[in-house]
Amino acid sequence: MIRPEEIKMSAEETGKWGMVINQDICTGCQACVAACAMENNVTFVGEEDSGYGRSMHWIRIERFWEGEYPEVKMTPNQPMLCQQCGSAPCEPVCPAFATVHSTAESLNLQVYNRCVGTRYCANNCPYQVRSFNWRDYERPEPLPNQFNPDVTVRRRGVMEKCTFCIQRIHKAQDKAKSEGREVADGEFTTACAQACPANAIVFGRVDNPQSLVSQLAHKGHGVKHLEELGTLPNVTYFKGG
Amino acid sequence: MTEENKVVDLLAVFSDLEPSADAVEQLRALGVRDECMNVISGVPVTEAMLGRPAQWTNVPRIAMGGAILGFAAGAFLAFGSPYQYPFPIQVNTHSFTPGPPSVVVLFELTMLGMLLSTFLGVFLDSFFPNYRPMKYVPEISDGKIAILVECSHVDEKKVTDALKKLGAESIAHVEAQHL
Amino acid sequence: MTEKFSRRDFLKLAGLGAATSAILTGCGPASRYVKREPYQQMPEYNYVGQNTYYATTCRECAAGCGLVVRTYQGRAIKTEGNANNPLNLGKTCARGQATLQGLYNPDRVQGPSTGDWDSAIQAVADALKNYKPNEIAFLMGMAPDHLFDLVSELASATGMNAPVRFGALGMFESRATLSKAAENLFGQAGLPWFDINGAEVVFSFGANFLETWLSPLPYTRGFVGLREGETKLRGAFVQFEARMSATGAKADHWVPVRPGTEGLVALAIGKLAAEARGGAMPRAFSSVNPADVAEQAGVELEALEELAAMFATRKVLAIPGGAALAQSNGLEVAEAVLALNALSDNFGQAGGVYLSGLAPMQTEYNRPASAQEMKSFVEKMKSGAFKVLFVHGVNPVFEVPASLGFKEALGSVEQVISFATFPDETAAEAKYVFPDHHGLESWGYQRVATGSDKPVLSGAQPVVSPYYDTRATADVLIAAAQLAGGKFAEALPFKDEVEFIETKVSALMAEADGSFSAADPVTFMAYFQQHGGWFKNVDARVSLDGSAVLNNNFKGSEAEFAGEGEFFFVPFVSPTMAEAGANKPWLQELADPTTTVMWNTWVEINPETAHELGLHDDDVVKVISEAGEVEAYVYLYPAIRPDTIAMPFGQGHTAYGRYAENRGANPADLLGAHFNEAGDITFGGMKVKVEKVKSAARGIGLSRLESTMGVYGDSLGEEH
Amino acid sequence: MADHKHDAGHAHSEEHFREKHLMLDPLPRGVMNDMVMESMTGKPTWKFWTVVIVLSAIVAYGLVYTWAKMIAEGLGIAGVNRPSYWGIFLVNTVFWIGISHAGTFISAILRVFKAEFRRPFTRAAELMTTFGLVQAGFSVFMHMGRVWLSYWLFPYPNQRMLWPNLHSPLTWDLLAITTYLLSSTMYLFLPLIPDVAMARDRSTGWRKSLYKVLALGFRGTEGEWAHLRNAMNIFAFAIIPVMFSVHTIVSWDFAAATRPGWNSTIFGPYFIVGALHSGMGAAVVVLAVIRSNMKHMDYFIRGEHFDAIGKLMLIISMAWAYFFFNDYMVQWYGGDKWTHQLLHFHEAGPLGWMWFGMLFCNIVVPWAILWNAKWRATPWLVSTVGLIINVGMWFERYIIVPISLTINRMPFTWRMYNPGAEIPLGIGTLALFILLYVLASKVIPLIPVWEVQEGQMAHELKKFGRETVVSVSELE
Amino acid sequence: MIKSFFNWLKQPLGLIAVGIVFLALFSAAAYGLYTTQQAPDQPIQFPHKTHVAFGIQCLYCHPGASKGPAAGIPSQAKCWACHNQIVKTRDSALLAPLKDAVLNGESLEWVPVAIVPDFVQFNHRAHVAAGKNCEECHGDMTQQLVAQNPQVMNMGWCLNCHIENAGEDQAKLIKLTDCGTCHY
Repeated sequence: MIRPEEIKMSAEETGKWGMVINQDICTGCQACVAACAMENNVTFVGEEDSGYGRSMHWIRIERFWEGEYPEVKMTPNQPMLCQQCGSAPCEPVCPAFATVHSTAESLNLQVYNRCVGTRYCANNCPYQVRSFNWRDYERPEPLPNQFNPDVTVRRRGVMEKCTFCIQRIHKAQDKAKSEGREVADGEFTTACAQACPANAIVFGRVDNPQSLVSQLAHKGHGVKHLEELGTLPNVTYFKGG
Repeated sequence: MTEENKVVDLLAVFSDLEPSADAVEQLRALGVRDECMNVISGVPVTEAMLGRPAQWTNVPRIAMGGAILGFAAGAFLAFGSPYQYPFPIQVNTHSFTPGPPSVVVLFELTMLGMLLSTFLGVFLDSFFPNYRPMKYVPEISDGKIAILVECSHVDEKKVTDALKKLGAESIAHVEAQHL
Repeated sequence: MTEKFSRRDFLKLAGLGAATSAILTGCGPASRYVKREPYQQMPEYNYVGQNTYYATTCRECAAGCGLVVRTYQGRAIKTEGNANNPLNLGKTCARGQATLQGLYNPDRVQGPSTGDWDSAIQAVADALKNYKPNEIAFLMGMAPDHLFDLVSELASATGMNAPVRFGALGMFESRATLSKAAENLFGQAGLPWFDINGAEVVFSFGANFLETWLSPLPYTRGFVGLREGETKLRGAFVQFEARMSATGAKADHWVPVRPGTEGLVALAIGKLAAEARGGAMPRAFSSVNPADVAEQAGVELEALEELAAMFATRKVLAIPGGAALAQSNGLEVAEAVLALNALSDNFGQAGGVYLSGLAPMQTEYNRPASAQEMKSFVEKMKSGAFKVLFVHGVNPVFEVPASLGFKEALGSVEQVISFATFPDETAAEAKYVFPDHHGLESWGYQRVATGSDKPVLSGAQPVVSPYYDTRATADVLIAAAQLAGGKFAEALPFKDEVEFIETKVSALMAEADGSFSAADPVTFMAYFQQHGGWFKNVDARVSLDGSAVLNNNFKGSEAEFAGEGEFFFVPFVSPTMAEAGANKPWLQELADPTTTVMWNTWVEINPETAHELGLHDDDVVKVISEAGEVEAYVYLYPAIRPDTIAMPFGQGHTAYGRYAENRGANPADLLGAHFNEAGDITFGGMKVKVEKVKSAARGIGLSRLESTMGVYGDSLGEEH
Repeated sequence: MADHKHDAGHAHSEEHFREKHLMLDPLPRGVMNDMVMESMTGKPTWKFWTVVIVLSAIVAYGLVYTWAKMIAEGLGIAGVNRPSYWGIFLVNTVFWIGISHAGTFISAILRVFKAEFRRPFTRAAELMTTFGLVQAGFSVFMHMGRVWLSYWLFPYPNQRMLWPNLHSPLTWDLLAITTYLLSSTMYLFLPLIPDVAMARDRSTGWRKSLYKVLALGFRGTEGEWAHLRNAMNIFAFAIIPVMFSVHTIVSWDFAAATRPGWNSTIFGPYFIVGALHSGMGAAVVVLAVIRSNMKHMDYFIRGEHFDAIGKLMLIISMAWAYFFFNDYMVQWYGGDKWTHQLLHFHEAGPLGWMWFGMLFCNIVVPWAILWNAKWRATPWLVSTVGLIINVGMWFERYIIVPISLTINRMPFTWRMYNPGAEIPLGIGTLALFILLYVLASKVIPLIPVWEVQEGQMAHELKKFGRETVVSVSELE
Repeated sequence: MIKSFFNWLKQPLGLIAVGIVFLALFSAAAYGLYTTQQAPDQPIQFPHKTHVAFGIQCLYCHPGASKGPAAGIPSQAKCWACHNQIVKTRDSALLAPLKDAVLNGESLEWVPVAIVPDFVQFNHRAHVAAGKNCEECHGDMTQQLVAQNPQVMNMGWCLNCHIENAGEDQAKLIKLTDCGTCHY
């Protein structure tokens, strides 16, 4: 049996996996969004539902406007995805333990099996990055041939969100273990980071000060969104400019 | 069954509180013990009104027992169940047995246990549900007060006379019947 | 690697498709009801549960990015960039990611329209044989190159018309103008190559190089270098354009110049910068008066002076592109902007302008047909000079502006044979449709026209066996040529497409500095496939001599506009969908980078203008030009000139599968047949009218990812 | 009547008291029994059947069909979206739980404080509690994405070795609502036993069988009464904290969240007062409907009762206004920009009329009407006020749930909420509530005869000098 | 009318009828549940027992088990390669579906036997690498004809084994009982 007193609360740690996003060089090209959808079997929902706030993007690129024409300026593109909070507001409110903290990987997990669809977690997510399967969205044959077998295909009534490509984490760990070594920094990355033409997204171990992501994160002037809520997010943003 | 042991088994129906109370007194004077009398009424006539000894009821004790059981169930849920997991289910940075939520759980289950057992207590104490034949006349629910005398020591005639004198509307042997 | 898999080979793994099945709710695991089918012929290397990765080339546009496709049990699962390809260095754009939704699109052409391939090949052979060679024309897309080479060989050997290539992307990039400007200024045609990475400051005159322009991935990389270069300060970026593009959105300064005045602005900045520098005023700037230009362009003179000061003191790279070139004076704009680089001494050095080097197997730069050349092609069709038209890799009915009359001209061609993979508008008009494989099922190669400093030949190989009864067009042509016999058979003496490619590629073995070498052609081909192509480890960029460009005399003419309307019209290629993405549902559901609109076409109007016209978000308007009219929803776009409206190109299909059909509008329908001196269509030179058709109705309108409340403050009420 | 007016300052005649006070207008028990029985067993009129059929049709379409469709197709047919993940479902849940508070308030709190006017309508209010909770349960289960797995929310040992998450306010909700539903059903049933026994004694046929089973063999012996009285005392005291806990926990569903506008410490009492507000409003509507549609009910339910409830409504309305302002003031003063945005959106957003409507219905209307003793004693007027208060309280919940959900800390996701299947489902629950009530009125004695009789025993007129006053003896 | 029906129901005959209806409904429900727990028929009654008796190793036909998530089913070519050479089986009626499938280039539609619940990721490789033998989960194939699932493969079953394997090693236990190990 687990002895709870031996489990360190992740809040005391730095977290394990993290991301650095450089908004200054993000061009808003949506490659990350497409890559995420392809990797994680994220469904498309069609014009009507996507226009009604029901799109399933696990990562979305936000942008606002500053000033008035002709001095108008678009704010730096801000890819918004699950921040994998160390102290996540979504977790305690789920009555079924469908969204819990992974002690092993320091990630927010969404356990689809266990989800009964109360959507409380999504209400309580300050980043609004959770998407709910409002329907069984149709993916006509042969589109399902493309499904990634490493990732579950969700159906109606369950919540889903970015997993930091946990299937890739497992795969890399599995491979490293079979070769009797540790996972090397940069050995694998998430789908969004892999696709990003600008390398604006960098993923890796934040608890390893040698990793690229830690070094970038400590370069200074990085912000973590809504940190003041005590969520301990694991994604650092650089606005730049 | 001897003559002396002949059971007096009467149901006297009164239309008012005052004569019933008198009747209880009279009966007691005739040697009918309190245990042998029972007052049946359609409105809650208290024992004090009739000069009857207070009824013993287990309901509060059962309720207390239920509350303890409920508390125990709540304690199990709040402090036991998190340790039932073979795996560490951590949410947010909450501890496994967080304080305030445990208070809520304890409270709700205590109240649930108490109220359920109170309800149950009425059933236990009153032998509900009871669909066997019973001595009863429907007029009782019309507001009459009936005194049921089941006694083996007193003369039936004396009792009947006394009750009649006090204004009983009817005095009769009542066969137990399905209500 | 030439195993022939049949379609049955696909192993349909448990549960994935049927997990979505609604019927099974709550009745135990969905996977219970799924059948498993094994491989017919499982290759030994393909253990179940093992992923196999194939390097190939992306065919979503003609840039030639390398892909590595993960396949699992015979199905393509995920595309990633090929890190070995010097063009994209392991990265992909959204379209490259979504190419799988093309491969497994539910609306592909599933087989030859004649029913079987024997009769299809017979039909092609008949078409080749029964007409005079000069009555046969090929219209091809900008990819793939191997098929173009094959057809070119066939054409030159038999006297057929040389294949003509066209693509809407090329049209919207005004490639002919860029090439012509290079030729005029430097005496050498070709695509200019801008080293943004090494620049200190970038002045882009309409070039949307972060979206679809020429080769967006290397330019994005360049942009990162500009901003994040380790050895220098963060580079500045100024964009001159009437409508803020996704590229312009990343600029430090966005200068909304009036359409058609970009060249003047460039010259004025040049003049002011030269003044600030002191010394002799170059001849090139003599004709402009900055104060007049500022007024014509609708910008403050002070702003121009500030920019010029930047120009005078720092190393500035000036890039012409986009709608700036698609004006009646587009060629001069291109020349003026390119010439501006001479001020910063940008020619032939890092951070400057080069000419893209020739790709392997290329002896001279050949560009796709300009719109004007398409017009003469169409006229030949109309006149009956072409009796047979083969169409491959392009959807001209959709992509060629309607005013050029391609669709009508199709009626004058006796036999139109389409090799379309998808049931597009052209295929719908064709007599025969003999579907080619999807790009991921195909062999081939693609020359990288621009974007890499190295000469790159990206190689393509099938990553999965064809899903439908399709056949490689090269194979069809080879078979048909054999069947037609005579000089046709002689022209294509190949067993099949693969042999043709081997022949071509193995010629590279002799080249020095190759990315790999091999002793024999078989090994070389194997490496070629394994590496996803071949490149030469040399800097092939052509250094230009810009010493004399400022001595040119620029007229400083203003653009002329066609049509009566009150608005300038800026059509732009949808950055997420481009010309052929509309049938991929996930590309439809990607939010446009600037407007975040999904699944539809919109008209961008400045909020002030809209207010004057009584227009609101999601009103339907009719945009009327001299060439036609289209209807679309209004998007109040804060970053567009009040006298300009803009529309994205990519939607408005009447065919092309369920996700594209009858969705949005095609702004190419509004383009009149006007051309600049280089022959490119002046898509930026239209004037249009806007008429309100109906008001926004509740629940109907553009599907946006953004919140109009949060971003624009709609429905939030007046501020305290 | 004119005479009475004339005599207003002087001693009232006994008739006046009899007319005014049920408790001073005793009828023989048998007569009263007959009246109650007659009101219940009277042959159903065509009006009754029409109501039942229409309501059944609405329930069949709105609740059964729409819900089945929603289970089969997913919540997409409703209007919930990002960011309004909860819509009218939760509005209705809170609304129905609020309604359910009236019964407990009337029969427990008023019982504890020996407010004699409660006697004739405790049962009617208790029925509202139970049926209202049923609707609340429906509403909350409806909104679940995979309702067929809702049993996972209950604690029971299982092979997954999982228990529900006791950190979640929704789990507390489930525990609290379950507790409350069970307790209020029991509390409805206990005082019903003597009345059912009465009905058993004077009915035949299927009714006889039904009442026989329900009466459990109750005769009215001293012991039975004593146990019952004891149990009811325990219930009356214990159910009050349960009731408070239920709506407090419901308020924590919102207040415990990290959202602007929700994270408020005053939400607990604010919700409770709101619940009583709507509950009393609903109770008075139900009473007026019963009074005008059922035989003899004008004997049991009189102006004095409307007057008393009206007073309560007025006080509760004031309390509600106090809590509302308290919440508003603190949120407004706090200075968080998102909260400011939210408050502004409440008032000036597209549904600002709802915010003002809420204030009008919840404060202006009751204050304007209920201060007048004579108006207060006018059933139709008070019940209209009750109806308006319910509309206002529904608005309040709508403002708290979907409208407040619209504004969060990610402005890129703000979006309006347009209800879809929630509307038929909501109307379905309302219809089911009415239908259950209508059907129950045919089988359950709506008037607790024995309590009325008990009360009438305790009341008498007493003379102090020239003044005749009502005097109550404390029997218990 | 309705009343007479109810009266009839009170008769012994009526009570029997009610009983029968209830029994039928209950059986139908039970059968429905039962069928969800039973594997449908396989296209070929594949006798594992016989093959194992010949000394064929599990990994010969299911090589994926040691390589990745799915153990896989052998290609028909693999089956036919052997059976084609054995006279007895070449023309056996029992193997006719295989022969037809191979000759016509069609697929046999096998039905999954050992399945985990939806939304669960299972990796054979990790389990084989941890030293688990096939029969520990799939039962003793030397005793089985058509493969049967020896147990309900549910979460409790997985967890019991995981906990047992972790033993006193807390880090391993945390890893093996983490929700994210199987659910993603």
